[in-house]
Amino acid sequence: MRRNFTQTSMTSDTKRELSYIDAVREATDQEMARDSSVILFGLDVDDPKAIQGTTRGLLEKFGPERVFGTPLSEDAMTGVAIGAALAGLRPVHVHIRMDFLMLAMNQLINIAAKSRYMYGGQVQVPIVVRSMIGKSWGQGAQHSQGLYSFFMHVPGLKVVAPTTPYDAKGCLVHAIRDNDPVMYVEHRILHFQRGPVPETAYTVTPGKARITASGTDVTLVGISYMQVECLRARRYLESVGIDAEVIDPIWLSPLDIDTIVESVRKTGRLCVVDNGWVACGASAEIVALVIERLQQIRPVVVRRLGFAPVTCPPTPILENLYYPNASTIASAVYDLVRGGDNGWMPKERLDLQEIQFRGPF
Amino acid sequence: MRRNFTQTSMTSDTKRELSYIDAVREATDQEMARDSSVILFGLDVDDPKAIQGTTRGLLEKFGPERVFGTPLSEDAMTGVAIGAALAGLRPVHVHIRMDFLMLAMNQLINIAAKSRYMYGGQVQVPIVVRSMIGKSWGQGAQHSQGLYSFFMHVPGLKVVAPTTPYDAKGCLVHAIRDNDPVMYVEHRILHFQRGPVPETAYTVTPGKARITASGTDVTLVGISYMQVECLRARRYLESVGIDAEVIDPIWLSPLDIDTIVESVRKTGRLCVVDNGWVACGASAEIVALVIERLQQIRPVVVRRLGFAPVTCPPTPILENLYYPNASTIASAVYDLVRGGDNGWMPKERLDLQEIQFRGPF
Amino acid sequence: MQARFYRALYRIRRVEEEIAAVYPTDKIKSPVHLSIGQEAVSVGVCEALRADDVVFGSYRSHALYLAKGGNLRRMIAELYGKADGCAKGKGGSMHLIDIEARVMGASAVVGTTIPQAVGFAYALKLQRKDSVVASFFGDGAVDEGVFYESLNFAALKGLPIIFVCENNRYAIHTHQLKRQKLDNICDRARAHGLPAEQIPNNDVQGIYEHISQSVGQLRAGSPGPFFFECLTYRLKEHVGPNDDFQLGYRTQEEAEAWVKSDPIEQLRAHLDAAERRRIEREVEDEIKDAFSFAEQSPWPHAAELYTDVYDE
Amino acid sequence: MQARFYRALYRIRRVEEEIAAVYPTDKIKSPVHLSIGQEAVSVGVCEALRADDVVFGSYRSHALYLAKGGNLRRMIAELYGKADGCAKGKGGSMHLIDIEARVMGASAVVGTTIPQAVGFAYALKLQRKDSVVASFFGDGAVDEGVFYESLNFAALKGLPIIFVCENNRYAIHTHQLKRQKLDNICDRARAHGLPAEQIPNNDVQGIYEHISQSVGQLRAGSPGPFFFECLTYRLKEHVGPNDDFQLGYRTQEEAEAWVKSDPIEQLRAHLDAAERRRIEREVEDEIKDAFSFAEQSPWPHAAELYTDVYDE
Ligand SMILES: Cc1ncc(C[n+]2csc(CCOP(=O)(O)OP(=O)(O)O)c2C)c(N)n1
Ligand SMILES: Cc1ncc(C[n+]2csc(CCOP(=O)(O)OP(=O)(O)O)c2C)c(N)n1
Ligand SMILES: [Mg+2]
Ligand SMILES: [Mg+2]
Repeated sequence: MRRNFTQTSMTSDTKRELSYIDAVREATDQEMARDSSVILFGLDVDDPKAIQGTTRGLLEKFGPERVFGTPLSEDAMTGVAIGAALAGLRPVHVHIRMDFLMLAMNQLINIAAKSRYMYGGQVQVPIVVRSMIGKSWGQGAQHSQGLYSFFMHVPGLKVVAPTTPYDAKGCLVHAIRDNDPVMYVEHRILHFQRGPVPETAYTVTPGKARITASGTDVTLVGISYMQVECLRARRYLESVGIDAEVIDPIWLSPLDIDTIVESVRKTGRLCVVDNGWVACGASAEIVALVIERLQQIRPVVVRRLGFAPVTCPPTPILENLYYPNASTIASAVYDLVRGGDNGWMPKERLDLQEIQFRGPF
Repeated sequence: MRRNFTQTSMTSDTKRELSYIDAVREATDQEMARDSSVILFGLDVDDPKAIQGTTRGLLEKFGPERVFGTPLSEDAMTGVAIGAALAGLRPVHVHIRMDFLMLAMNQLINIAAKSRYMYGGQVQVPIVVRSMIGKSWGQGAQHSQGLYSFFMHVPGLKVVAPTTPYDAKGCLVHAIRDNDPVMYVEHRILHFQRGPVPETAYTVTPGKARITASGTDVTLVGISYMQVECLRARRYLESVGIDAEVIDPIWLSPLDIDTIVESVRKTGRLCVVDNGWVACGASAEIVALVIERLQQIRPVVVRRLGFAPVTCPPTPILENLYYPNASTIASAVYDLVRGGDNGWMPKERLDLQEIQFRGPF
Repeated sequence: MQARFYRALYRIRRVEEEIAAVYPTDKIKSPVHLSIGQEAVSVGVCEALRADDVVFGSYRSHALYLAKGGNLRRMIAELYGKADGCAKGKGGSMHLIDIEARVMGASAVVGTTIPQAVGFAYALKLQRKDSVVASFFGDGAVDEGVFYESLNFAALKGLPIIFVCENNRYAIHTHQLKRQKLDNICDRARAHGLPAEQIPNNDVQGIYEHISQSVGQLRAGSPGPFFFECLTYRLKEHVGPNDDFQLGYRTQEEAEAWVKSDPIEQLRAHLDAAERRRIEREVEDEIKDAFSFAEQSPWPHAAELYTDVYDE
Repeated sequence: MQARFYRALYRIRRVEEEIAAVYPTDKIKSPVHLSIGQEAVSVGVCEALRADDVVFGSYRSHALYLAKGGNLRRMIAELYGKADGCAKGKGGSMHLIDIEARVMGASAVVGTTIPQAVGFAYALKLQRKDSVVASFFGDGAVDEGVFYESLNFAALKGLPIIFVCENNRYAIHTHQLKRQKLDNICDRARAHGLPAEQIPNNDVQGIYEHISQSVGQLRAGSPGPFFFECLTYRLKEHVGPNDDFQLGYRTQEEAEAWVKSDPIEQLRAHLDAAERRRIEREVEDEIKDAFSFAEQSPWPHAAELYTDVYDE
């Protein structure tokens, strides 16, 4: 099940670097060129800002019938996507914030997830729902939520949260070709990531996690943007002699628990860092699955980290405390590995500073 | 934290038996009589069927301003409840199926849960959202979901799923008096339960689970209707010499994990049976919390049971396989206790048959 | 045409009467929302549609499914929860579907198929097809925000879709005027830029003519959508096989006017007796056959529980 | 009255100009949706309201908050994320609130405060209060289903609420006619049984008179709601302190008409010079004071992260 990074088509062309934004744009462009049944819509996909550039130029290339902005009608437009899919199209529906999906829940949970089953397998709903998680610059209560655990809970939906430009393209290409509804989760900060992206279309398929850094002392699972913080935390932990294996699940549903279980079988320690709340979240599911698989096989210690169990505050002084970061992750993992409450906290290293993101939005 | 059943006001009057339906009705009636700021609305609360009788007679008693049916506008009416609460009322908003809450998610998740926090503690939203989980008689895909884990995930909401007439009344009385939004989860089959209910108003307060049957070999946590199946499963397990302790969390948020942890500290075995899907569900959270609390303290084996990871099929032949029941629970617990896969399955005992429920709805 | 109408109306009426008759035996382990009294709307609309035109409905879609050519045997088998059901027993009476007949789905959540019908119409336009979509829903769906969002988008894009509001005045037991200030559903549609007309009194002929005209314009390439409010009446209880006048939310008198003007009775009068008897005999035979088909159909295999969740 | 209008308009304009001026320093770590160009609507409406009347707004509510009497110091402190902010730094510019001034909330999710305003009006009626509610939202909110659901319920119950649509023609960069087939927002309200009127061109006096009349009727006990579409224009970018004509979704020419008819300029002409200078001096002093208040206000304590989630 485990995917070996170096053996993918990465090798075909490792020189070219793209931003996450351009990777999303290229995947959409290539799939729309390949398959005329792919359409792209959502609020402002056709406006001058082009969803941070992820839809730039597509209107001009594919025309207003296949690329169009919509009224502010998340509920109906989600139903429109489903209906168009029933008619053979492959809609990509874009939302500038994941929070707004709360207006589309009826169509997503009661229709998209259930149509194939409740119609006895006679129909399919190949839609892709792109949504972005916001962070920083006063995003606050309603522009910052990572609610993908809702979609992991409901059978019939697939969920993916790519963290690198490479996976952003590969997962979106797959999501568009997938015959089931796929919730494609982006993160505003990850948009600024740059990395190698092959020019040719390729897929990063469901149910395959990636070991982004191997280690022996502890297994660190970082979801969405928290993958970046986990990789930074790993560097801090190195400095105190703790060797962390970092895993990016990439696909949250179906979830590649095997890769995580194999890692924990080796390390005996699991820390899941989620880009959402902990209660009934992705971290709860991953911890429960790992325990179910390894209980009576080997002792395991676990830890979950995620958003503080509060509403997201916009003021930076509190927002910094709301999110896990490399230092707080490293500190928690240190205790998990060494045992007890050691109160160790690494000093922020500027060379590990996050990509600076300035507002307004 | 643990609540001792016999020490509640139960003792005050144990003779009187009520149905769950009448317990809900009485709680609403008494609170509306006590506090003129309590109002009751929702589709069909004022119609001849009176939400299976749970709102019977309240229109006549409290008048059409405080008790009214609404248009089919779940989204706006949830906002109306919030706005009325901001103005000092205490709305009880009723939904005949939990599935329909998917139309109200924006107001519930983005407003109700967040108002107190994002307005700096200057406002409160004391609303009660009653919704019912359907089961059997062809309820099918869209009339059978138990989606309360969504609300457990989001800070700012409280969630309660009473399983007995006693708790139905006590929890509703508390929910109406609570100054935070409370998701009050009912189950259509539980509506037919009868049990002792004191006439006077009393509260069953948040964060207190109840040990509904004590035991030493394994801890069985049954949520919503699955509490009934767990108590039946316990009888089957008795017959093979397994002594199960059964716990009803009652309140899912805040969750009384202490009572569950104490039980598992004793039994070393935990089986959580949920009235919903397993992935990212209440069972995942309870298992993760117990493991986090008892790891390195004592070995624990866990098991989660819930809806099959599919859409609910209406045909009885498949629906029977979709839900856990006393026999399948007993069988799973047997394996958990004895170890291995023993394939033991108790014969259905008629004296443990569930209350017969006939359709259409 | 009258014979066609009569056959279609009589067939639906009799099928549902049989369902009501069988219901007490508990062989139908599913809620049933009968259309008895409302058949004229589905028949009038669907007679004006082509086989490749598409319809979406609500949980009250027995009439729509049959009027559009849905397979009767598979419908009854679905109500019985059998393997030969139109959804293999995984849908039930509230989720009827027949891909060949282009009955593309029905939902138990009020109003939810309206935007799907719009999306399907968007696809047809993009694909340069000349078939059209008809979206069926009740007066209760008009309360839902998604109704307005859907009309707005359909009008904005000029889609080949006809909205058919079956106004039977009630949402379960709640009258339209307890949910909407004005009895003006057509005005609400017009405010979104749709031509809208109200067709009174189960007028199957009138419905047929209006829809035919609109469909003609859509096929000729002129932009949609069109909106029709068809006044009709549910004679049975909201869900289940019985009458419900004893509940007191509506009067027997209210119903009588509709019984008197029942299009089935009216058409019967105009038909030659022999032809009428032939139609009725054929229909009765078909119904007997469908119910015994359902009886004999096997239960789904246990393995079916896990199929059709994802593409396999 | 003219002096009142001038002071209110000038004050809001200058506050937002200061916000725009400070913005590049990153002291305001929050998105800002400026109302520059739209002040007339909030002022015209709020001048006609009583202190105990209630308003709800959107993320673009600086003007509404100030026009209704919201505390300026606490608003600027909120934008700065400071402990003395009107939401203790936990709301930000998109969630302004001032309980004393009865500014009861603003939401960053389009359209979401409309039903809350309706619910508040329902409570006022039940409580036999004679105060009224004004619900502010943009032309984009008219796309959302909740808008229609809310109007329908408010009309059904005859609630004491005034709906104020600030139509600046754009939702971010998308023109109304790319989202709605017709430019007829008032017709949409009328279809739900609301009296509705369009007030052109930032006419602060006209808005004031219309609202005063409606409020008078509501206080006299006649049933609501009322609906007004106020045509106005956003001069700055959708979010942020800058112009955005270079984006090309709208033209400088389009803006110029609005600049010419800017009510602030118009009123200035009618004011006695001395009074005008006095007003402006007072306003400038108040603004200086508010920004230094925000500067000096402390950051929230870390412990604040965990408070206000539940009732403690
Ligand atoms: C969104 C939603 N809310 C409530 C219900 C419960 N419910 C089922 S049928 C119905 C009435 C719908 O009335 P109408 O649309 O007029 O259709 P009719 O039953 O008259 O054919 C209601 C409220 C539902 N199924 N879905
Ligand atoms: C439900 C929802 N969808 C989309 C957005 C993104 N968004 C933020 S502001 C805006 C435009 C709203 O336009 P309008 O209602 O006219 O208000 P204006 O900005 O013109 O004052 C949009 C689409 C949102 N905040 N909420
Ligand atoms: Mg109806
Ligand atoms: Mg606007």
